[in-house]
Amino acid sequence: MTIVLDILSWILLAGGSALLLIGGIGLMRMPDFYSRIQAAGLTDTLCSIMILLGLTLQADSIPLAAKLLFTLLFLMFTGPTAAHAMAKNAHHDGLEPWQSDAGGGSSKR
Amino acid sequence: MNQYIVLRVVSRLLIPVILIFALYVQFHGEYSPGGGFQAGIMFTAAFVVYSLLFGLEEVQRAFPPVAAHVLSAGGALLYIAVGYATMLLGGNFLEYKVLLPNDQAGETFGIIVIELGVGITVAAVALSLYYSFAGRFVDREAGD
Amino acid sequence: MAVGRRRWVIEALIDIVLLTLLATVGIGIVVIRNLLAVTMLSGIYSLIVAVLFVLMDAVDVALTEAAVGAGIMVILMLGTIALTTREERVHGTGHNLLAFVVVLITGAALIYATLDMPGFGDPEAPAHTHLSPRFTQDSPEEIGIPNMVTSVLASYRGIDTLGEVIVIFAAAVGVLLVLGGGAVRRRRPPTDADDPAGEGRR
Amino acid sequence: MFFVVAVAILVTLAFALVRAFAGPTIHDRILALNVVGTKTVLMIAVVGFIVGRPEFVDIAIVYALLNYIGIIAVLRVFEGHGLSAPPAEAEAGKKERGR
Repeated sequence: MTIVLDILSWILLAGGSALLLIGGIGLMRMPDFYSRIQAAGLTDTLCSIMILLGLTLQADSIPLAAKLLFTLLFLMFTGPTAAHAMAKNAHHDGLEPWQSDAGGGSSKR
Repeated sequence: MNQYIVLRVVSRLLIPVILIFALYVQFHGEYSPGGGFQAGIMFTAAFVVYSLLFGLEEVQRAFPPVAAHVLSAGGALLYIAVGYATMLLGGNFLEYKVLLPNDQAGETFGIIVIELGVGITVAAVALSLYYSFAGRFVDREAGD
Repeated sequence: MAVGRRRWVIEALIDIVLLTLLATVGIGIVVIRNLLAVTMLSGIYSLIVAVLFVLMDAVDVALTEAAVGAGIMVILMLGTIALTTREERVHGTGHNLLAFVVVLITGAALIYATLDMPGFGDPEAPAHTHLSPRFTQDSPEEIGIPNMVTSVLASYRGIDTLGEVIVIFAAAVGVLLVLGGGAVRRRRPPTDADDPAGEGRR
Repeated sequence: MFFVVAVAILVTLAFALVRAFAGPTIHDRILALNVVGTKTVLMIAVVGFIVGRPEFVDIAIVYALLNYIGIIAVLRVFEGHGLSAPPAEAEAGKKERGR
């Protein structure tokens, strides 16, 4: 039984780590703010879910597991909300999305 | 100007949770990390986020600046009062074990009370600082 | 034994990487002139420091750093920026050789002084031979609560903590004297005409 | 296994720091702060398991709750409204609550 839980949690942790790295690379390599927030904001939520669930499977007591699940719940509320607010604020501020053809490249690095 | 409707809805859900978690940190400080200082700051953070999204005036109606000023002295006075109480009961200043017949229970009781005093002072002080900074900007904006 | 050794190596590696990131952030704070960006970086600094405190088993300090660094410090710094300016002004060339030499000498002296200090977690250190054993061994019986940090702070060092509370109070008095109480003056008295159905009052 | 996760988080932290330094606009830096915040929550939880004292999760909860307050404050100041909601938005908030 424990070996099943272990394997499941390892799969979750490995998947979460992969998503983390993908998000990090996206955050660094994407050409403008909106695509960066896409990369970071989307992977953030799923990798938090996977890593915290993986840790919950390793928890040895009920209160610890409950606290990890609470952390997960709060992250699921705050993460997307913050991403939404940042994107909306940037749009409100007049930041133009980057376009691959000429023009509109105000925020291109 | 309805920019922050999502933030307002989510924050309204989260503010009670922050307040409850602050109380947990305050009164669970004997068993897990935490205590008055951390709890006071978290308590203030809940009020700050409400003010950020609903306006300073709304928060000051719930927690007037005068109350914050009085409570920031009140917490410290509660702490000192515990010290004098122990002296009246025949111990040294802040020697909690004279508070209750059982030594351990007395110590625990004294620690809980003074942590409450610390928490009240820190929360009230942090909130007054926030009022000072935010209120000044509101005044300036109205004056322009 | 082998497992403990491996864990030690892992912790040391994480420590080194985190400290490197910390130093980078510190340099960034000094170099960058946009004060909003500096506020972001100091937020990042306090987040990384909290992880380091957790690694060093200083849970209560980490919680304080979490509450203060994420909750209130960034907000107060932003309040200052909102009241003043967003760009740091540079006076002169920004290079002062004398100051650099003084900082270099002081830093070298401080690093030299650390050579005499006991190593991190050294069981023979003076701090671990006199008071710590008494606190760690006797406090559960004398005070009766499991978290020794709380018993030391609130009971053994109760007067010290009282002093800290008074310092916090005095700081608040100082800020209030400089900035004012911050009560919002109502632009107009609220009347029922503004809010006929009493919606605002729930 | 925890170590692998910790290394992944550290690498991501480094990427986010690069973004915080390079970020051409202030929005990129706010995004970097947010990313570092969530990664710190995960890092504290994982480090708690590595050093074998998983009750550190309390701190992770504090960060999960408080991190986004900083983001809201930054956005608010960035708009130029100081540290509290301007009257117009406060009115909108009141109307929502009345419903």
